[in-house]
Amino acid sequence: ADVSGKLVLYTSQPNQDAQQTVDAFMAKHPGVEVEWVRDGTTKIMAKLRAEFEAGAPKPDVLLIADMVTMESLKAEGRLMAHEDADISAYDPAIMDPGKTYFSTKLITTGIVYNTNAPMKPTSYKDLLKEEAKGKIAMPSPLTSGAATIHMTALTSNPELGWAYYEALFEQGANPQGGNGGTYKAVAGGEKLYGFVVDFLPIRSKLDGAPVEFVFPEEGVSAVTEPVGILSTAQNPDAAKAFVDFLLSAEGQQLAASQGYLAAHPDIAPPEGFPARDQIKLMEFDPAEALAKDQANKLKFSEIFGG
Amino acid sequence: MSIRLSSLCKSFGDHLALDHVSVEIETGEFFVVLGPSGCGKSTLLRCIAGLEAIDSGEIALGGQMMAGPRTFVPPERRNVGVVFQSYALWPHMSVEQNVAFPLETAGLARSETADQTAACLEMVELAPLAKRRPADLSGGQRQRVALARCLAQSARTILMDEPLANLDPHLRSAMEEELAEFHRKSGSTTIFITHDQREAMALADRIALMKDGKLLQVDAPDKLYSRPASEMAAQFIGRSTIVNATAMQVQNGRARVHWADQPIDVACPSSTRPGPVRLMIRPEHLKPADDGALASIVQRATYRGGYWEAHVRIERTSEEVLVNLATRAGSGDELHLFLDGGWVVPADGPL
Amino acid sequence: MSIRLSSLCKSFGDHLALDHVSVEIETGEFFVVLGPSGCGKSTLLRCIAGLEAIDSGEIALGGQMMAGPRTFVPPERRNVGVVFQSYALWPHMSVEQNVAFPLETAGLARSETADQTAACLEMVELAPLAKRRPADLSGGQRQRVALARCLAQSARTILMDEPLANLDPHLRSAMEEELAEFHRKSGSTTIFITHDQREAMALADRIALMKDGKLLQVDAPDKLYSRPASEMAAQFIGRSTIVNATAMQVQNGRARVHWADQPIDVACPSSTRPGPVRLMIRPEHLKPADDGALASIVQRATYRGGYWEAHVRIERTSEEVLVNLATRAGSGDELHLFLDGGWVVPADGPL
Amino acid sequence: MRASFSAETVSLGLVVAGATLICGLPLLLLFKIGLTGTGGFTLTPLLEALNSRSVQQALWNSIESSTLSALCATVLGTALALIIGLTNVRAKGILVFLILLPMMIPPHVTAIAWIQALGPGSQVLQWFGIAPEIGSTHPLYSREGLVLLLTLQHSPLVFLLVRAALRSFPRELSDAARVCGSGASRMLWKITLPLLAPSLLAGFALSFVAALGNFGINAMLGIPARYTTLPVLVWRRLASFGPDVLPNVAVISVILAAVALLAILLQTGLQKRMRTALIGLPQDALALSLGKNRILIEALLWGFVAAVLVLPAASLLATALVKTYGLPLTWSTLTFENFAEVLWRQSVTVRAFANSSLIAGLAAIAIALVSLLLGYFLTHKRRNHRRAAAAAGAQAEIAFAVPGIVMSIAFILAFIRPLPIINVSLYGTLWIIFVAYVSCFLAIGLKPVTAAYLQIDGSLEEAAKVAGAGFGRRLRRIFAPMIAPAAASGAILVFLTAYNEITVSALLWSTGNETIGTTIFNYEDGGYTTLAAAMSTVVVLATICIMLAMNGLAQRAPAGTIPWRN
Ligand SMILES: Nc1ncnc2c1ncn2[C@@H]1O[C@H](COP(=O)(O)OP(=O)(O)OP(=O)(O)O)[C@@H](O)[C@H]1O
Ligand SMILES: Nc1ncnc2c1ncn2[C@@H]1O[C@H](COP(=O)(O)OP(=O)(O)OP(=O)(O)O)[C@@H](O)[C@H]1O
Ligand SMILES: [Mg+2]
Ligand SMILES: [Mg+2]
Repeated sequence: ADVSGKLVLYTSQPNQDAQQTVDAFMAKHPGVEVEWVRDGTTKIMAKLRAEFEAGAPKPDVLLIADMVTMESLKAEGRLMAHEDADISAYDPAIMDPGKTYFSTKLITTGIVYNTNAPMKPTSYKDLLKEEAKGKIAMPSPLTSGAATIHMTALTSNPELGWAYYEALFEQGANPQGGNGGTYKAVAGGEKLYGFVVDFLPIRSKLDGAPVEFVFPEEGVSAVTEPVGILSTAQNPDAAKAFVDFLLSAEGQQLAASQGYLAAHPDIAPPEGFPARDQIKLMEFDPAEALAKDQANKLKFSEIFGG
Repeated sequence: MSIRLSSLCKSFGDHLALDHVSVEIETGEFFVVLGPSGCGKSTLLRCIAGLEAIDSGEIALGGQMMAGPRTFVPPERRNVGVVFQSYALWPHMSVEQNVAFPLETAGLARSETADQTAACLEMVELAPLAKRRPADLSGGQRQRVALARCLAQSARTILMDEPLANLDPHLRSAMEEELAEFHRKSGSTTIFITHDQREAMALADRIALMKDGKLLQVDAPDKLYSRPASEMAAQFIGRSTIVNATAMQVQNGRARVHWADQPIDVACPSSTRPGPVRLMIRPEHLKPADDGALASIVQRATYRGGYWEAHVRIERTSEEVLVNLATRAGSGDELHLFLDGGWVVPADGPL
Repeated sequence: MSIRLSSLCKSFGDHLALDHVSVEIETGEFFVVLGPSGCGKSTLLRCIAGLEAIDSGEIALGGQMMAGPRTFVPPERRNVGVVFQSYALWPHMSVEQNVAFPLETAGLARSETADQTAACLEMVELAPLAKRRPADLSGGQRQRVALARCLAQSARTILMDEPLANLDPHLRSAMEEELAEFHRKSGSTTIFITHDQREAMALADRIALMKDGKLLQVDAPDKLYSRPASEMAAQFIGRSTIVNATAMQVQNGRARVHWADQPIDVACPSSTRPGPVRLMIRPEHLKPADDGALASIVQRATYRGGYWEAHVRIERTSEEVLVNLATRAGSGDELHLFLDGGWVVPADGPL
Repeated sequence: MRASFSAETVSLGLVVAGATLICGLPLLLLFKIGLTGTGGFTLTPLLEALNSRSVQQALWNSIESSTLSALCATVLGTALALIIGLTNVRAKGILVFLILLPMMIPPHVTAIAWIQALGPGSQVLQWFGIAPEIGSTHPLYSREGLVLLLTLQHSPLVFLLVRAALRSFPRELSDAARVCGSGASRMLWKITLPLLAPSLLAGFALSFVAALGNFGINAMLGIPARYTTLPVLVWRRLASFGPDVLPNVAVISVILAAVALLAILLQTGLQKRMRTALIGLPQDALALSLGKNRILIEALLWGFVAAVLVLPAASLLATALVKTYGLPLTWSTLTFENFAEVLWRQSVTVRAFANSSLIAGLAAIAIALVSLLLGYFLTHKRRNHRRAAAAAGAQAEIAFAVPGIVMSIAFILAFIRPLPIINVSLYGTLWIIFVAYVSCFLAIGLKPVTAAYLQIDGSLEEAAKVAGAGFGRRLRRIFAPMIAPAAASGAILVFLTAYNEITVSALLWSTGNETIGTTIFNYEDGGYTTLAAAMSTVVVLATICIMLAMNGLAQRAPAGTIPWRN
């Protein structure tokens, strides 16, 4: 197929990462000119929703944080299947069997703590100890996609369940904003412990920040930064080429070099991460998560208010 | 431009500020309006300028309807110049700019504007202050800027609301002369409000006397002064005393009346009939003389610069009258006066 | 409260608005300031009230230093009442509230405030308009509100800047009487600025004549009128003509002077020496008479209500003088006049 | 009166139509989504929302925090304006400048800075040894904290508005009060403040509506304090990503709009009563002598400036100078890497500066011009003119009250397709952000202008009319110069607000068309807090330079146009 022309990408990757990704892709396909918009998932989705509403969605490709959102777009028929995509090497749990979206990396959520803290947690349950009372920060599932998935994963874990969230509330945990805020609360010492996505503390620790990231015994949840092609794409050929590029070894290597865990199991984790086989992912089914999404958020609101 | 007002009415809330005012002012006339504070003079001007909507009646300038039923020409298209009672100078413009504004608006060339502005400022003796802001001027200076701005416009109709009230008498008479000169040269129709009757007398072709929103009398200055049509007019214009007298004989506009046991020959309107009348006596009608028949006693006297204005009691009638004395007089002094002139005020003035 | 000004100076930029003004005003005096537009009258008042900082000199009220080197008592602690030339009414308050404000500020009881407010409004004939806003008043009505507000304050020192300028003559004389009465009763020291010399003469204990920021002469009204100390004063106060004459003999404040080939007996200052002098002739000094020695021709005459003010040329000297005529005169008319009075103006007035 | 198509009526028509097109139309399209069901127009979603406990709570919180903060901002802003405008404190120009400076820091950055400054990690407080215990709840995470920051953020709005009004205050009105024996405080209460009432009210309304739609502070402090306000609720709804996002958001926006509309109605009602034209010529401002208290007052002023400026600015700088967030600032951790990164390595920074300067500047100018016209009609003698203008004003006000992110959704709805006739699409260009700025911030520029018009003595226009000046000429020669100080204050407020805003452009920017706010936000969002801080620092410095550059313009502009020049 003719891979050329303009490709519009909406992504929630951080700026620098997005730029590198696009640059690498264009180096490979000089005929394609990528026009990209980067923003937080919430804003990207708000923008996209408005464009849907106005009947003129602009992007060809969407590269956003989580599978649940992709699942909902798929359910609305907004995504195009890319039958030729090669996903044989990947864990099927993180790929859509209908081939409408494809995970590109693993951004896990685990525990972060300030190195000045008296206790070093190793399990989610450690946060229920007396030392952590009133000193826990976490992102709110109402604002953060990763936190939603983390909540879904923890509450579907039979050992933790909703009782765990209720216990967190008893501990004075106060879910607020997104991962950035949580990380800053811990790094800045306002709080000592928190749930946060892996790369923030792992990268900053290398720069000397007083934080430590823990992969708890129970495992971590992960958002997988899926990529999908919109059914309204103007340039499906280039879009498919872009997806193929992300799933290729080169694309995966790029993700690792940016400091993320690549979705491809054979790519070595970046500096600061444990070996790939030591990272345990908790069970997660995006379709089910989407179905229970409203109920879960309602339940969460009942516990924490707001 | 001739001005015709027909049955003009204007009220503020339930206060009737103009009450069926009708008058025709001819092109080139200098028309002065006199009247007590709050009688509606400024309102009249504002209606003519188009700054106040009228309730009923009509206003025509130069034969063209300006305001009336279903007609309203906005002020900027009436070509009238106005001196506002409160000056209404633009604080952000210099004196010069204030004066130049109407000229620039009329689209004059820059050099012509500058010339005329300078001429107008010269006329009001403000040329040295041309660059000042209004806020940095004295009260009288501000008033002169307002005057200059109005004159600069060379409108065919000029409305002035007490334009000289805050000037000293010398400047004032200089300005009066300038105004008369300007008026003569430009031929513009001018309506002029003043409280200074001397000024009114000096400048006016005709004077309108206004009270409570109505025009009481419209006449030439000396006529208004010497032949007032009502007691109110007699009292408002100049100083005077009005006494009760009896007309004995009336003939050809002269009447022989009886007052204070004296027969006196005075002017009277043609409508006068023998019988009780009201007689107006101006201070200058009474002259002190050793053989004066009216014995009287000074009640109090006020120095008025060059003469004393005295309230004296006529012994015969116990009435108090006003008289001007050339020499100082104290209360209690005896005087003999004789009456030389007077006017029988029409019985029922158009009140 | 006595007012003492010593060598007061105040300039705006490079314009000297007050130039070493010194004067002592006694407690209870009614002191009128006269002077041409822009001479510094308002500035003087504003300095006394403390609204303008002075450059040098001293101001003392009742013996207490108010402004001077290193002293400045703010206006609110000087206890002076002021009528502003531009009224300065507070637009958000009704007439009543404007007048009541100084009383409330002084901490009077509510009922007393109401009573005094009502009395003051009564005095200026505005009681029916008590609830109106200033914006809804005529010019003269606004001025009266300003007057009432000042009087309500019952300050020991009262400063009035042309408080009657926008009133008709009747209201004006009524207000003059009220003011005189108020002044008599309250015993407050009053400085009063006016352009109306009749008013000044009637009200003043003393009049100060100001020019270019300097006080030219401070004297009792009749003295100022009949014995001006300088040509400028002679010209500014009243109407007059100043002619060249020759003093022949001087004795006891009378001089025999020669003018238009006539020997005349006039008053003169003690400093007069025989020789050329400047002679002031007021219009009332010249009287028309058939046997008058001064043959003259009327140049132009203006009606002034009751009399004509004429510029006449004395044939002998070709000088133009002012004269009041009781009868109408036209330009070119011949007249015979005789001179009865006059004043030799001091050679070098303190200019 | 004759109804004619005079220049005046045509201008009125144009300005109302323009306001409707850029404020009303996008809002209408948005509201339509919330208020249409399967069977057309319906109020059911609105009623449902109003019945929901979370909406009720957020509505109440919004009204409560906006009212409280607007009150405090009015008091604070007015007090500052009065002290600087009427007394003999020294260095007024610098003080004005410093009081305005906090406006230049994006609100969410201010919030972050304050959180840092008063939190356990505060460098400043640690130096003094009074930092809160590590891990303890932050004192700003409370209703009071939220109100405090909103107050600080919005008091410059009131300050500028009142200061502009003070400039046209005729001196003699104060003089008259003082000779009546009233001291400074009585004069303030009885004369100055009542006569400034239209401006105070405008200031209150402006800060109320600004607080109502503020996102940065409401989110940064409100969320951790569990004090949810309507803008945060909107954000939450957006974060659910599902297909019913827009209807939900639209419904909440309708509620916000209703609150704003109510506030406007109240304001116009009150303002009509308070209208008092100030007759008289403005003269040199009063300089009440503070006597011995001057030192004290000056100390308080400088203390205040230090607190609201130095504290957040210092922690901003401290963050910008370390390698990664959380490190203490010491000689060994000090680095200029972040500055080098944002200034030299990231091309987006320079682009963002250029873009923001351009469109914020243009928007400020456009708004000043529109306000000049609209303000004239809002205070017109004829009621029909006033009504028509009020309709335009209300739309602008609602556009300001609705959170910026919602406005940007509305703008996508309205402008994603090419414009009819000229067939140019604004979407994806810088110009859509410009139009959005004009729409969202018109209310800010309009407020001081309207208040100034209310004070102008009507005879000044009458004098121009009789001088033969038509509408355009009166506007240009009489009103424009007299309104200039107020219009300039408004324009400066607009510029500062637009220069740093993050929400309006949030969904409208695109590559090559970044704004400063979005760039900072993206750094922040991507976890590059130190870069965000560096960029904010640069923004503040750049704005200072721009403001100083305005001094150069001051010579040619009417007096008082540049607020920090006397
Ligand atoms: N703020 C100012 N800046 C510059 N000059 C000023 C200022 N205020 C007044 N002046 C000038 O000072 C002089 C005195 O002004 P002042 O107001 O005292 O005059 P005045 O005697 O009251 O005159 P008027 O009778 O016209 O009111 C005037 O020439 C005026 O132009
Ligand atoms: N806006 C208004 N609302 C109510 N009454 C008003 C208004 N304007 C003027 N008036 C009243 O109308 C009457 C006429 O006012 P106008 O200004 O015409 O008087 P004037 O003859 O000019 O008086 P002055 O000589 O005092 O200036 C006055 O009694 C005044 O109180
Ligand atoms: Mg009037
Ligand atoms: Mg004066």
